[in-house]
Amino acid sequence: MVEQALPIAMIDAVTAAADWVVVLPLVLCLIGAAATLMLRRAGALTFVFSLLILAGVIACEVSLLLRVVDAGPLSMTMGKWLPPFGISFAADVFGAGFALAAAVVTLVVVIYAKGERGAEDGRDGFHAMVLLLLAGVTGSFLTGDLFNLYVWFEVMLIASFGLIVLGGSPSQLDGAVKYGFLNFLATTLFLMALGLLYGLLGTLNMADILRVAPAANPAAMAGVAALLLLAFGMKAAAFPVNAWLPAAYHTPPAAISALFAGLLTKVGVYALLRALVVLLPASRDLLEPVLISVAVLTLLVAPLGAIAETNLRRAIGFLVIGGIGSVLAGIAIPSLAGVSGAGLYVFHAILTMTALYLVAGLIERQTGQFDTRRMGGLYAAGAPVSIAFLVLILATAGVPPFLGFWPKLLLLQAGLAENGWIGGLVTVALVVNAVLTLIAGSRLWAHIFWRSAPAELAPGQLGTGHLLRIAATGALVVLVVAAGLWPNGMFEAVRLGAPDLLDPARYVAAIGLAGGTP
Amino acid sequence: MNTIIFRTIAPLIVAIMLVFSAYVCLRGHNEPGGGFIGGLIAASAIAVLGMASGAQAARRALRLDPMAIAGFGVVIAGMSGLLSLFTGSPFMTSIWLHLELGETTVPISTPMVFDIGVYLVVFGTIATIALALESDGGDGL
Amino acid sequence: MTPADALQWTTLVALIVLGLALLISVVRIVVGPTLSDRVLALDLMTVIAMGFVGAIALRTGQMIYVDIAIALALLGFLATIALARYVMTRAAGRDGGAP
Amino acid sequence: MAIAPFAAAALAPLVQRIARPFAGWVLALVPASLFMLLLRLVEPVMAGGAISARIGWVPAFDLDLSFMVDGLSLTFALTISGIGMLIVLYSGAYLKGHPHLGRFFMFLLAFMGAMLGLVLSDNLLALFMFWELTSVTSFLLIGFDHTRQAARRGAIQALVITNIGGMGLLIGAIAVYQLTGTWDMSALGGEVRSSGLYGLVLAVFLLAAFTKSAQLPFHFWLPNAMEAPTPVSAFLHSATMVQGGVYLLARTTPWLGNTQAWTLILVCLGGATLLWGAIGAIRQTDLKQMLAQTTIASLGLSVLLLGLGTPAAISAMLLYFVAHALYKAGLFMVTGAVDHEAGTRDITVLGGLADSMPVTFIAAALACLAMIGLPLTLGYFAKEEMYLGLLSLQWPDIATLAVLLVGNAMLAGVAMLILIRPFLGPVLSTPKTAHEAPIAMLVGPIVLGAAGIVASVMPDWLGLALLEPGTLAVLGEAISGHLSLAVDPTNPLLWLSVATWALGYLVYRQAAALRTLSRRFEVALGWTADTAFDGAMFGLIRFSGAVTRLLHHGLLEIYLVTVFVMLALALVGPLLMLDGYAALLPTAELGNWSAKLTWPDLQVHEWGVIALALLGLGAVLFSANRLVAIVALGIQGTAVALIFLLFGAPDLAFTQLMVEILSVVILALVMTRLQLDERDSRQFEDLARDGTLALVCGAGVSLFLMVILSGSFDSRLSDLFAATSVPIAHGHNIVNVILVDYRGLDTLGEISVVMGAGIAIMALLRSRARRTVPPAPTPIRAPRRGKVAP
Amino acid sequence: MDYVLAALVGFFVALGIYLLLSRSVIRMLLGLVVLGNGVNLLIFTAGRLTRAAAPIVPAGLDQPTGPIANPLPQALILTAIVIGFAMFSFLLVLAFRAYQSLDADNTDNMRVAEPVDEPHPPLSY
Amino acid sequence: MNPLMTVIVLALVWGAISGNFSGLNLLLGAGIGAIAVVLLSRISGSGRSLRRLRSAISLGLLFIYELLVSAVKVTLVVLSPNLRATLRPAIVAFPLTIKSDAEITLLANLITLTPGTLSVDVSADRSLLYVHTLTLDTREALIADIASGFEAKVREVYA
Amino acid sequence: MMEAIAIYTGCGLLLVGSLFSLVAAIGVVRLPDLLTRMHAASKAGPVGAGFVLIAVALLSGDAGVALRAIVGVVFLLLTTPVGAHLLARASYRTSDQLGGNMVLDELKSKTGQSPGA
Ligand code: NA
Ligand code: NA
Repeated sequence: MVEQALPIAMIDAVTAAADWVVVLPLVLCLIGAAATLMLRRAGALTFVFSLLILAGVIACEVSLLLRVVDAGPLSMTMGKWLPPFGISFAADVFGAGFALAAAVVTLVVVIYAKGERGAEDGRDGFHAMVLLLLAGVTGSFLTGDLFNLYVWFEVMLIASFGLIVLGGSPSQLDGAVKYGFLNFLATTLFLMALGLLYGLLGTLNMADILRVAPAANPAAMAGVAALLLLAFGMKAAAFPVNAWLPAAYHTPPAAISALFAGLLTKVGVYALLRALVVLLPASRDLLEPVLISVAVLTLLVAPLGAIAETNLRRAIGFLVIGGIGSVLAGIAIPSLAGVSGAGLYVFHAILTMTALYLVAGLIERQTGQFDTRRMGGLYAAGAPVSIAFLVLILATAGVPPFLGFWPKLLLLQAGLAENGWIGGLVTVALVVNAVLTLIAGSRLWAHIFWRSAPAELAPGQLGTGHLLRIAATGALVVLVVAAGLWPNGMFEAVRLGAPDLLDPARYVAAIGLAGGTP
Repeated sequence: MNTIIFRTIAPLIVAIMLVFSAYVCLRGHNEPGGGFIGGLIAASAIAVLGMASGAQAARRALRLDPMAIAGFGVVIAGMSGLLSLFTGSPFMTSIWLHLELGETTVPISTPMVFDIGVYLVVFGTIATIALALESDGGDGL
Repeated sequence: MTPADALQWTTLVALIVLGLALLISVVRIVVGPTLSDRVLALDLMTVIAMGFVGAIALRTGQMIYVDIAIALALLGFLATIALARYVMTRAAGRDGGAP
Repeated sequence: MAIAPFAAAALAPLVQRIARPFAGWVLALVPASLFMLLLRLVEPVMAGGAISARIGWVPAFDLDLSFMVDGLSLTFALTISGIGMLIVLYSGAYLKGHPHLGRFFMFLLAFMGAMLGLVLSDNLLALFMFWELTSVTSFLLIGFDHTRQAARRGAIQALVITNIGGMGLLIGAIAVYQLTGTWDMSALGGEVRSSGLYGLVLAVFLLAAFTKSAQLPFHFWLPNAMEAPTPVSAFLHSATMVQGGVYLLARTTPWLGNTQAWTLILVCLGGATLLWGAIGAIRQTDLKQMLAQTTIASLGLSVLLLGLGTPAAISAMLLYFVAHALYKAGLFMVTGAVDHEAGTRDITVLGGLADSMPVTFIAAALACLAMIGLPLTLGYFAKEEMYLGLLSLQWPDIATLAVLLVGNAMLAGVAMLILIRPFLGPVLSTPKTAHEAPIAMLVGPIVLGAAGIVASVMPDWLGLALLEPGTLAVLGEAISGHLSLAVDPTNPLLWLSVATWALGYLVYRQAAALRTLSRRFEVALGWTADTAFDGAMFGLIRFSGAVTRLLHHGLLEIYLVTVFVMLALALVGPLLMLDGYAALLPTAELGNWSAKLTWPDLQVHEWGVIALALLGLGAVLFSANRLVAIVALGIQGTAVALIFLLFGAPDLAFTQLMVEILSVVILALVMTRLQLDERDSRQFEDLARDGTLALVCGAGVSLFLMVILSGSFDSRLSDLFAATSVPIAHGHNIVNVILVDYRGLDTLGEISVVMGAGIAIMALLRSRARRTVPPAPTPIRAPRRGKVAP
Repeated sequence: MDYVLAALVGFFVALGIYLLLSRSVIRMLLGLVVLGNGVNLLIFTAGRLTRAAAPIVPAGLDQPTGPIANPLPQALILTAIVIGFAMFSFLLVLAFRAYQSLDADNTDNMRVAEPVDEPHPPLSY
Repeated sequence: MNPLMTVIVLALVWGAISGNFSGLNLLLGAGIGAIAVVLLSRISGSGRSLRRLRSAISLGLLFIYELLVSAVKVTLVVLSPNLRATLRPAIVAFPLTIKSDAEITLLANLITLTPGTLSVDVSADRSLLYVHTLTLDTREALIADIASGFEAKVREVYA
Repeated sequence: MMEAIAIYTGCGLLLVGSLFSLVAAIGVVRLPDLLTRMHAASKAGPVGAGFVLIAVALLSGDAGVALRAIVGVVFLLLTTPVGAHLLARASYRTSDQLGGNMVLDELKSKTGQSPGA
C-alpha cells in the first residue's frame, strides 16, 4: 500500500470521552431541535423534552467551563483530522462562559414562553427553533473555524427568522422583512470576506490564520478586516448599520424578543472581538480610527433612541444597541482591561437584556399596551415587576452594585489608561452613554410605573400562566443581582480568559496545528 | 394543471425521479452527487406529484409528515457523528464496515449514513415547502 | 488528424455552437413578448445546457457528468410546468377569478 | 455594620405587614442599635486611633470592602444613625396608614445603609457604590408620592444630576487608582496632587461633590426634591445625603485638597451658593421650600469652609455640620407636623400655632435659635469658629468674612421668619384645625433640639470628641479644644455675631420687601437653572426624537443604502489607503504593462458562457416586470453552473442547476398567488444613486479579488485532501468527502439551516392557515389598510 | 482568465446591490440571489481557477493522476449554495406573506413595525 | 401498470443508471423502486399494462424515425428564407378512438415529438385531441395520418 | 480501427446534435408565434441534446455511462412533451392573440364551452 507516502493527516491520540463536552452542547441542541420537530404533535411532551435537552446542555457547559478554567482552552477537531484539515472546536473561558449563559437564558425563556403561550403546544415548531437558535449560538461561541462560524451564524439566523414570524401579525411580518434582508445580507458579506480571506491565506482555521496572517498582504488583510467589521457590525447592530434591530425586536412575542436580545447581537459582537482582536490584530490597529468612531457613535446615538421611543420594547432595543457600543469600546481599546470589560459586558448583556425583555413582556401583558404613553399605575399594582424593572434598568445603566457596573468599570479603566484623545473620547462616550441610559430608563420607569394608570386601563391582569412567567423572570433577575453582588467568580474567569484574547498562544496550543505552533 | 396527459405520466416520472435520487445520493461519495442533490431531486418529484395530483394527494402518498422526515434526517446525521464517541475519537470520525455479501463487498459507513441524513432533510424540507405553497397557505402543517 | 485531435476539435466546435445556441435563446427570453415565450426559451436553454454538459463531458473525458445531464432531463421540465401553472392561474385571476 | 440596614430594608415590608401600627418603633431599633454601636467607638477614636476593617469582596479584581472609622466618619455616622432612628419613628406616624409604608421603610433603611457605607468606606470604589446607592434610594424616596408629576420630576432631576456627579466620582476613583495602585484612601499621600492628572481628578471629584451637595450651578435639584415626604426631606435633603458632597470634600482634603485651585473654586462657589441659597430662602413662603433653600446655603457655607481649609475653618465645618443636621432635621420634622396638622406650610397663612401646638413650638424654637446661632446652641460655636480664622485683615479674608456674615445674617433672618410667622402672632384659620401632633412626630424634633443644647453646654467634650478627631482626620493634625461657654465682650468674634443677629433682624423685618425684590430679579432674569434643566431635558427628548426619526424611519431601502455605502468604503478604503492596488500595477523591476495586459487565456466557448452570464444579468436588469426578471434569472444561474462545469466543479454545477430550477419553481408557485407586474419605477436621482453605489461596490469587489489573485496561493489543505481522500476517507469524490467527512460539521450545520428554513416557512404559512394570533396585546396603531400609493 | 472572472464577479455584485435597492421585495430577493451567485463565484475564483480535472479520483486509483481543481472552495460553495437556497425560500415566502398581510410589496409601504405617524416622545416626567 | 411490473421496471432503470446489473444491485434497485411504488400507491394509477412487447418495440422504432424526420422538417422550416410562405399553422381537432388515460397520454406525447405537430389540449369528454400543426396541408390528411400511424400503434401496444 | 470509427461517428453525432440545438434556438427566435416556436423547441431541442448524449454513449467506452446516457435520452423524451403540452395548453387558454395567424383553429370555438378539463 501507499500508506507510507501519505502525509500525516490524522490525530494520533485517543480522544477522552470527557473532551466531548466541547461539542456535545451543540450536538445535543441540534439533535434536540430535530427530535422536538418530530415530536411536535405530541403536546406538552415537546416542552418537557426541550427542558431535558437544555438541562443536558447546561450540564455539559458547566463541566466544560470548569475544565477550561482549570486546565486552559479545550479543543476537539472533528473527524480526527489534524487541524487545520478538520474543523476545530475550541473553548476558552469566554466562549464557554457565554455558551453557558446563553443556555441558561434559553432555559429561562422556554419556561417563560410556556406561560406566555399557554395552551399553544409545540406544533408551530417553537421548541425546535429555540433549540436550533441555541445550537447556532453555541456553535458560534465555540467554533475554531471561520467558515464553520458562518454556518452557525446561518443556523442562528434561520432559527431567528422562524421565531420572529411566529404568530404572523402584520407588524411581525414587516419587522421580519427588514430583519431578514439586512441580516441575510450581513452573512452574505461575511461570506464574501471569507472568500477573500481564503484566497489570501488558503486556510480557514482560526489558529492557522493566526499563524499565516502576519505574512499576508497588509492592505488586503485590512480590507478583509474591514469587511468583517461591517458584517459582524451588522450582526451586532453597531451604528450605523443597526437599523434592523429596532425595526424588528419589538414585533414578536416577548419571550422571543428576549431570546433575541440576549443572544443574537452578542454573538455578532463576540465574533467581532475574536476576528479583530485575536485573529487580525495588525489589521485592527489599522482600522482603529474606524472602530473608535463606530464605538463612540453607537454609544452616543443608541440611548437617544431609547429616550425617543414610546414603544416599550423598541426603546429597550435601543438600550441593547447602546450596550453593543460598550463592547465595541473594548474592541477599540484592546488592552487587558478593555477586552476584559468587553467580555464581561457580553456576559452581563446576555443575562440582563433577556431579563429586561421578559419584564417588558410582563408589563405589556399587565397593561395590555405596547405604548408607554398609555401605560401607568404599575407601581401601585405590584412590587415584583417594578423592582425587577428598576434593577434591570440600573444594571443596564451600569449603576453599582448591579451587574452592568463591573464591565463599565473595566471599560472606563481601559479608557482612562489609554493615552491621548482615543482614551478620552471613549471615556466620555461611555459616561454620556451611562447618563443618557439612566435618563431613558428613569423616564420609562416614571411613565410605566409611577404615573397613574390612564382611565381606560385596568392593570393587574397577568393572564393565565403568569406564575411560570414571573418565576422565570424572577430567577433571571435574581441571577443578575447575585452576579452583581458577588462578581468575584466573573472577575476570576475574566482574569483567566482575557489574556487568551490578547495572546492566543494557549488557544493555538490547545488546537494543536499540524506542523506545530507558530 | 389538471390534464389527463400530465396526471397520467406524472407517477411514472415521479417514480423514476425517486429512483434516480437514491442513485445520486448513494453515488455521491465517489461521483458527482450526494445527499443534497439526491434530496433535491426527490423533493422535486414530490413537487411534480403535487402539481399533477394536488397537494393533498401528495401528502397522503407521503404518509409521514415531511418535516418529521427532515427532523429524522438531522437526527441520524447527528447520531452518525456521535458513534465515534465509542471509538475514542472526536465527533464525526468516520467508521467503516465492509460487509461481505456473497462475492461483493458492501461498504457501510457513518459518512454514508450522514449523507442519507442530508438526503432526508433536504427531501423533507423542500417537500414541505413545495406542498405548502401548492395548497394555498399551509393547511395540514 | 488523430481521433483524439478530432475529438478535441469537434468538442470545441460543438461547445461554440451550443454556446451560440444558448445566447440566441436568450434573445427570446429578453424579447418575449409573452411570458410563455420566455418560459419556452428558458426550457430550451435547459435542454441546450444538457447538450453543453454532454459536450464538456466528452471534452474533459469526465464521463460522470452524464448524471448531470440526466438530472437536467428529469428536472428541467419542472420549471416549465411551474411557470405554465403560473400562466394559467394568473389568467384566471385576470378574468376575475380568485388570484 | 453597613449590611444591617440593608437586611432590615429587605425585611421592612414584612415587618410593616406584621407590626402594622408599631412598625416604626420596631424598625427604629435598627438605627438605634447602630447608633449605640457607633457610640462605643467614640472612645477609641478620641484616643487618636482610626479603626479599620477589611472584608474581601472581589479578590480577583483586587477589591476589598475596607472600612475606616475616624473622627470625620464617626461624626457623620453618628449623625446619620441617630437622626435616622428619629426619622424612622417620625415616619411611622407621618405616613400612618399609607398603603406603601412598607416600601417607604425599605427605601429609607436602604438609604441609611448606603449613607453609612458611604461615610465608613475607606475604599474609593466602595464609596462610589454607596454614593450611587444613595442616589437611587433618594430617587425612590423623592418619587414616593409618585402620582404627581412634580414628584416624578424632582426624582428624575435628582437622579440625573447626582448620577452625572457619580460618573465624575467614578472617573476620579479610577484615575486615582491608576495613579497610585490602590483604592484605599487611607493609603494615599501626595501622589495625586503632584501628578499631571491632578486637574482632571480635581475637576471630577468637585463635580461629584457639587452635584451631590447642590452647589451652584447644580443646586436646583434640591428644592425640587422637596416633593418627597417630609421625613425624607429631613433626613436625606438636609442632614445626610446632601452632606455626602461635603463629606467627600472633607475626606479627600488630605490628598486632593488645599491647593490653590481647590481653595479658589471651593471658596468662590461655596460663597456664591451660600448667598444664592439665602436669597432663595427669603423668596419663598412655603416652609419646606424655605428650609430647602437654607440647606443649599448651608451646604455652600460648608463648602466654603472646606475651601478655606484652615484648622479653624475645618473645626467650624465640623461643628456646623452637627449643628445644621440637628436643627435642620428638627425644623423639617416641625414643618411636617405643621403641614400634617394644619394642612398648609405657607407662612403667610399660618399664625399663632404656638397655642394649639405648644410642644411643636418648643421644638421649633430650639432649632431656630440654633440656626440663628444664639449662645448655648451649637450654631453659636460654629459661627464663632467660622469667623475665627478670618481676622487677618487681608482683603481675601475680609471679603470671605463679609460673605459669611451676610449669609449667616440672612439665614438668621429666615430662622426668625420660620419661628415667628407660623407660631406667634394672631391665630389664622388653616385648612385643618391645628392641634398637637402625635408623640412619634414630636420625639424627633425635641430630642434633636435638646441634643443641641446638651452638646453646647459641654464645649470641652465637644472639642475632645468632635473637633480633635475630626480635624485629625481632615488635616492630619488635631486641633485642641478651645471652645468656651464664656461670653467675652472684648472678643471681636462676639461683635461679629451681634452684627450677624442685627443684620438678620433687619432681614426679618424687611422680608416682604426683599421677597418682592428677589422675585422681581428672578422674573427679570427669566431663567433659572431649574427651567434650564427642563429646557435641557425636553431639548434632549426632542433631539432624540429627531435623531431617531432621522435614523430609524422604517425605509428598508435607506437602511440598505447605508449598508452599501459602508460596504463600498470597506472594499475600497483600506486598499486605497494602504496602497493595496500597487499589486495590480506594473512594477519597475518586474514586468511591465504588456505582462499584465495579456489577452485573457479563454477559449471561445468560455467567452460564450461569460457572455451568457452578462446577458443574463442584463436581462434581469432590463426586464419589464418581476416575472420576466424571474425567468431571466434562470439565464445567469445556468451560466454560473456552466462556469463551474468549465473549471472543474461538476458537483457545483449540478447543485447550482438543481437549485436554480427549484428556485424558479418556488418563485412561480409563490407568484401564482401574487398580483404583481409593475415595472422597476425608480426616479432618476434614485437610479443614479443606486447605480453609482452598485458600480462602486462591484468594482471594489473585482479589484479586491484581483489584488488577491495577484498573490500566491497556499493550497496545503486541498493537497492533503487530494492525497488522503481515497486511502483514508474511502471516497473518490473529494468534494463530497470534504462535505461528509473533513468538514462534515459544516454540512451538519447546513442541513440544520435547511431544516430550520422548513420550520420557519411552516410557521409563516401556519399563521395564515390558523388565523390565530397568540394572545398578545393588540398594537395601538392599527396597521395601515390598503395599498398606499408611493 | 482569473481576472475575467474577477471582473464578472463585480458585475454580479453590482447587479445584486442594484436590485436590492429597488424597494420591490421580489426584485430585492432576486438581488440576493444574484449577489449570492456573485459571492460564490468570488470564492470559486479566490481558490484559483484551473481547467484541470474535476476533483474526483478515478476509480481504482488512490490519488488523482494529474492536477485537479481545488476541491475545498467547491465544498464551501456547495454549503453556501444550500444555505442561500434555504434563506431564499424563507424570504420568498415571507415576502408572499408580507404581501398578503400588509398589502404591499413595496418596502416603502411596509410601515407597521416602524409607523410613519410615529408619536413624538412625551415632554413630561 | 401493476405494482410488480413497475418495481421490476424501476429496478431495471436502477441497473441502467448505476451501470451495474449484478443481482445484488438489482435487488437494491428493486427495494428503492418498491419504496417509490409504495409512495405512489395512493395516487390512483388506473391504466392497462403493456401487453405486447413487439408492438411496443415497433412503436418505438416508428417513433424514433418520426422524431428524426420531425427534427429535420422543423429545421427546414426554421431555416427557410421565406418563413411566412412556408408556415401554415393550424389547430386541428383529432377525434380520439382510444379512451384510456395511458393511451391518450402516450399518443399526445408522441404527437408532440413528431413532425409538425404538437398536442395542445384534450377535450373534457376525451373525444378530441387538439393538435397544432406547423404546415397544414388539409385537416383530413393530418387526421388520417395520425390515426393510421401512432394511434393504431398505441392501440396495438395496449390492446 | 473500430475505436477510431466509433470516435469519428461520435464526433459526427456531436456536431449534428449541437447544430440541431442551434436550429432550435434559431427557430425559437425566428418563428412568428408561440405555438410555432414550440415546434422548434420541443423537437429540434431534444433531438439535439439526444444526439449529444448518444455521442457521449458512443465515446465513453464504459457500458455503464453509455447506458446512463441512453437513459438520459429516454428521460428527456419522457418529460419534454409534457412540459410543452402544459405550456401550450396554458398559453392557449389564457392568451387572445395566439390564434392570430392560424389558417384553421378548431379549438377556439370549443374553449368557450369547456373551460376546465
Ligand atoms: Na456531492
Ligand atoms: Na451538502
